[in-house]
Amino acid sequence: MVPLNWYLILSAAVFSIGVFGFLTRRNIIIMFMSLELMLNAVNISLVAFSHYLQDLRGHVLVFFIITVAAAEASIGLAIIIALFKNKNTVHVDEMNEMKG
Amino acid sequence: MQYYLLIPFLPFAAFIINILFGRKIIKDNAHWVSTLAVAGSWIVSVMTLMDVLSGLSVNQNLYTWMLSGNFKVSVGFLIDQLTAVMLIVVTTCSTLIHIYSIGYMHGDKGYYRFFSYLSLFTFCMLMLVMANNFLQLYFGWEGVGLCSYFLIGYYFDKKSASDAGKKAFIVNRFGDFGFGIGIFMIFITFGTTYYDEVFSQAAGHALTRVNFLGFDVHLMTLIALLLFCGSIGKSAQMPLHVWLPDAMEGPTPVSALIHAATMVTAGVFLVARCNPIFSLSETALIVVAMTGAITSLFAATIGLVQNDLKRIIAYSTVSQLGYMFLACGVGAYTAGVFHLYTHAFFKALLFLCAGSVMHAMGGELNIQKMGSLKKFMPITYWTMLLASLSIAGVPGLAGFFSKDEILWLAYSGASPVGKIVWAMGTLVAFLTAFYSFRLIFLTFHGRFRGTHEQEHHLHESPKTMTVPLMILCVGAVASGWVGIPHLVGGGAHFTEFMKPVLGHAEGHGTHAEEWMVMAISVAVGFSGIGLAYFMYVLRPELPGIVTQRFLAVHKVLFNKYYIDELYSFLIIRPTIWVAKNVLIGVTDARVIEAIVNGVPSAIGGFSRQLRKMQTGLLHNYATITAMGIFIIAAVMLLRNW
Amino acid sequence: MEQTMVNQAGFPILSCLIFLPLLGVAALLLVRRTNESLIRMVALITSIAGFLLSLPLFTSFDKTTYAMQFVEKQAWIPAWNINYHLGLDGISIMFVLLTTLVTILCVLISWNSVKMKTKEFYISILVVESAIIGVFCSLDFFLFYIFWEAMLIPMYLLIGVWGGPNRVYAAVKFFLYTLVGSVLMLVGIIVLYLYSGRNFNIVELASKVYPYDMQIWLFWAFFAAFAVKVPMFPVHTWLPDAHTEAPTAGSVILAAVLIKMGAYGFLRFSLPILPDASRAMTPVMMTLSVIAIIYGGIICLAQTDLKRLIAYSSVSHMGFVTLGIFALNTQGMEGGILQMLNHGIVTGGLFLGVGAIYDRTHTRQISDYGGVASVMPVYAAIFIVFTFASIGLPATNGFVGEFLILLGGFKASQLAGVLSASGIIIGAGYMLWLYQRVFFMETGQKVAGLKDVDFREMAALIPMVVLIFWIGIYPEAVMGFMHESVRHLLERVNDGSANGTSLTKNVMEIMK
Amino acid sequence: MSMLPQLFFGYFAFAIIVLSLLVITRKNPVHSVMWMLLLFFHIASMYLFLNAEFIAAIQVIVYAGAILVLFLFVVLLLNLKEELESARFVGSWPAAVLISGGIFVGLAASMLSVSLGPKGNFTVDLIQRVTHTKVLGQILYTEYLFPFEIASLVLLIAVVGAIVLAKKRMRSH
Repeated sequence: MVPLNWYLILSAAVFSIGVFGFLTRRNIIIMFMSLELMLNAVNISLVAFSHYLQDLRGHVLVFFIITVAAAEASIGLAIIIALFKNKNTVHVDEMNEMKG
Repeated sequence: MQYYLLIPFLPFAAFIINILFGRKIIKDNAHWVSTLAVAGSWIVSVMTLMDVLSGLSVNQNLYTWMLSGNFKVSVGFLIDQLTAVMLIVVTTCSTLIHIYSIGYMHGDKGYYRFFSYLSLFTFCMLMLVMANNFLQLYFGWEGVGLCSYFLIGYYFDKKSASDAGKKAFIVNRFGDFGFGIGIFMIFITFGTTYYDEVFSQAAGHALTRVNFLGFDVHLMTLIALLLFCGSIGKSAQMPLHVWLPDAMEGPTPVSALIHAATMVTAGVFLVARCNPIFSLSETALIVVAMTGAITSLFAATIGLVQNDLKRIIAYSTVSQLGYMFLACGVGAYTAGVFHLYTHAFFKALLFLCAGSVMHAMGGELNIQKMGSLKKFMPITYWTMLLASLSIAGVPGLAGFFSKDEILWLAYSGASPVGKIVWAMGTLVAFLTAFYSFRLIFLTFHGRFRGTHEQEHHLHESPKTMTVPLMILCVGAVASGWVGIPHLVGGGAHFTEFMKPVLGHAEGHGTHAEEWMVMAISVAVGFSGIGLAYFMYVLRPELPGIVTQRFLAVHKVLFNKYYIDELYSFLIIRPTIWVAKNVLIGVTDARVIEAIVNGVPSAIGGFSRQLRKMQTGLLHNYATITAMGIFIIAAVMLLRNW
Repeated sequence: MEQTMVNQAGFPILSCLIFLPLLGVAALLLVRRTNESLIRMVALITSIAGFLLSLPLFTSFDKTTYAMQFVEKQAWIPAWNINYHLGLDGISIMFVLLTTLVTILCVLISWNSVKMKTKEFYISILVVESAIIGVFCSLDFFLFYIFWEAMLIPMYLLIGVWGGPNRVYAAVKFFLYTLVGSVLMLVGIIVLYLYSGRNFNIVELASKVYPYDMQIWLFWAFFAAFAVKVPMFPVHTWLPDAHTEAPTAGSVILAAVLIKMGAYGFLRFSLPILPDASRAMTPVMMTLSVIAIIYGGIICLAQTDLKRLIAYSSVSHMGFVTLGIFALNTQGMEGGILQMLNHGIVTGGLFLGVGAIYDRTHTRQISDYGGVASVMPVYAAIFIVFTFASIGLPATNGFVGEFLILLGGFKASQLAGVLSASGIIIGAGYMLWLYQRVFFMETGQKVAGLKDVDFREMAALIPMVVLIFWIGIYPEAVMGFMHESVRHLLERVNDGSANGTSLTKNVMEIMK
Repeated sequence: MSMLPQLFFGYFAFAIIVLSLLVITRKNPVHSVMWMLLLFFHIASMYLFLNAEFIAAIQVIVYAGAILVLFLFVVLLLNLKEELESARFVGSWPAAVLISGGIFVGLAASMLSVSLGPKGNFTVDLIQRVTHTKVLGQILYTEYLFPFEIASLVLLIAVVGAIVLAKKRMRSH
């Protein structure tokens, strides 16, 4: 039997990799993927908890996370397209419209 | 017995009708409405006088005007001897002047407006004299001030006229300031503002002292002097006399009615009405007497050198009003009111004559440019001459009796300043005679000094103007006969009549002294006339020489002692300067606004610094967010350990 | 408290009054924006209906009791003990009536002068009306605060959208000033709520006893909100800007009812809820009032802008109001309440008048005028009534109010009475000076050939003239409503613990 | 006791970490997407070990099937040629290493101290007997009906939003 902690450490590792990707990549699409990575890391830990606690509510949460991730991806990618049409780049360090 | 209500409300109805319908419907018939209404008031006033003579008096409330806690004031009417006399004076003068105005104002574009104002004035003046409480008195007081404002500024497109109206109102407000506080003190002391209740309680406070603004003062002196502030303003006494000469900017009938016969005497009326209060304070009486005497002398000296026809009469009015206060101040209220009553006739007459002269001269007012008008306008000349003789105190005429009574009671009365004010009053009598006849001689005698055009145009005034002159002339001559003193065989009916209201001032002197006082006043009157005759008829070059000799004195007198300039320098300009440079420029702009606008701009400046953190780069935000998460997580962990 | 729950109207009249303007707004939303005449008619009909609906208040008000009348009470947010609680007493009733009347006049006077975004303009006016009525009717603190703040938004728009050249500055200033004040009040409300066991009921709050120190803090918290609104010296500087830049209707609402909310706040909250603190702070409040009277008056003497002058005169006149209220005696307080109403009528009238002539000349500079009386005699006659009512001439309403205030003020403090009486001299000075420069003297270039007021403008101005004389000659018609409420309020204020009294005396001693 | 579960876990954990690293380090986004596809399959497999068949299924269908295809579309739509020549990371990546490393340490430390509470009713036996999909469905449509409806609304809004966003920009060009 695999201990719960192993799953959790795996989840933490994947999450950290996602964070690293999000913080370092210039390409906004890859950043988006890093985001998905982080969500998946959370999902792993949730499913693992659910299994070890014998409680299905973790799965329900995962289900919702996937739903939201789908919605988020569609909107996010639409924004990326719109952004690319306007700025002709996907590099976030070339976008600073929000500069105060 | 409610018909007396018609006295004030007839003119009021006329005012309402004229002001609402005058411009479009009534137009040039406005005088019918007003004149008939005032004449109606006069008839009712005469009936009222008859009732009062038969011993009747009225003190009745119409309705509650103000009610707040224990403060209750009604619109109410008090009719006693004093009121009855004032009613006669007001309605008589008003009626005659209404009639006179029909001719004088003929063809003026604001005809209806003029008559509306006159009616409104009459209403307010009647409310003033008929009031049975201080607040309604104040109502009439301010109301006549309002009408005075309107009528002085009647030719409002002239700057000088509108300035004069404004000045009159504001100067009066200075007096009303004290008057108002006087009413507060009366209410706080007596818990009421009704005359009967106040006067009946006044004696009980004869020795009361109160703390006023930190000073320990005698209550009755305080109240009396505060009320007297109002009188000073309304009756143009020193130091608030400055508005009256300027008020001559108004049409002449207005000067006659408001600024000679009625409104300006309201101050005297107030002092007379409040005699139970004034009598309780010797200090207040001395102040009243001295104010009157000084003003009287002061105005008479200015009158000596003026060249403006109406202003001379205006200064004469100020001087005569001083006389009335002098009388009240020595406790001779009856004499003061008697002089008020006779003065109304001869001074109104003087003004109306001046109006008649102006009418003929095409608006010219400088007496140096007149002369020999006698032959062109005989009625005006003779009536004006009689009025001048009356004011100069020629025996037998109205002015003689009232003036003599004042001087005698000043001389013989109990007042500590009686002798001083008597001496001043006698001097004033001389000056009065002199400048009155200077006016007569320069205007009606000698040769004509105006333009040919004016000379060609000279004519006697129409009937509507001369008839009132003649009626008033009868008053100027005969009105004094109701008060002929016992000394010369008269009944002194006026004094007897007024006794219940005003009391009786006893003269403490022998008949010989009384004869002496009378002789002196007659002598100074005649010598004044004589001097004027000498200087302006016999030796016309003399005035110029005297002027040259006393150039500085002449200049000071001619410029009215520079009082206007002094006020402008001391009060008006500093106030405006403070408003402009301190309040707007510093307090509002540099202090309050600096804080109000400074706080937001300080926040704004801080924000501008803070804004630099916003790079707009997604990575920076993400990094900071991640660091935040890390720190929070770390804190949570460390706490668990 | 149960016997106070009466509503003699038989139907929720106050709710109807509050929501009727909103009904008008809904109707306006349906009108096409190009159809301006219909928009104006809808606004006019709504405002007239509101006025007619408010008349039963006047006729069926019971003058013999201080209790709240026309009461409505519904649980609103029961979890926090918040109620929809409305009612009127003798202090507030007149302001509801004034509001409904003034709205009609505002609609009338804006008839031709508002040419841009007409629909939004009238919507704003009706929303302001609704919110102001709500403020005067609320008996629940939470509800009160909502109306208090709700009024800000349309007013901000009225100034900021339809105002003069510098309108945005004025609007923002007005907004921020008021907001800063009311945020402090919110804190005060919450403190009261928590202290009193989660109670927002104003009537009940006003019958409890609070610790002295807390009262002092709360007093200043409320002061921040109310003094800004009044406006008292030294937080008055928003008023000249707001008045000057606002469109005519905005100025009229501002002058006639909006700034009354501040003084009303003192009467409804500060005095009855915090009686000890109010008594202790009387010297401060009277000092500020006297400063406002004289300061505002003297500043008027140096103004060159018509509306700015009248705005500063408002500072002076509202100084009289606060002086009267904090004299804490019958004459002063009744005079103060009456003067609030008077100031609404007179200054409202003055702004209506200025608006009427501004529509013709498009200048506010006094020096551009002169000789208006020659070309517009009827207008001049109406305006002089306002002028003299402002000066406080007997037979106008201004006299009754000012006299009672000065009498009350003099009773409370001779010095305050004497100093503020000098405000009457200054008042005569600047108003007559204004009148002279605008109406008298030679006809100015911009004035020549102007048309006199037409029927519509007369309809807007005459009601004010009638009220001026009505209240001036028979003030009991209005004051009869307030006697009982004022008596009750004064009993509450002057019947406090010994602590407050002694402090008042101490401060008085120091002042002397 | 067999070592088999640990071995399987070891493989999948190793693969998931390596694949994750590959996803975030590839220069060409198309490669990233491809590696991610593989990653998702591995995750789905891992869910199977944890008795979550339905979740594994939607992981494949939604994530691998829908979302990644969407990503691929976008990548191809934008046709990022210059991407291959430009720098991969932002300048401050060492800081990111520190932060993400710190987060990992923190998370791992906290995870190591996790202690489970009382267990629930959904034993492995039960799930295997009734099937995972049915059990999950029962919970979803009873206890979580309202959030479920909201989730559908979120999706609807996302659909509308995506269309509006993409379309509006198109028109403005």
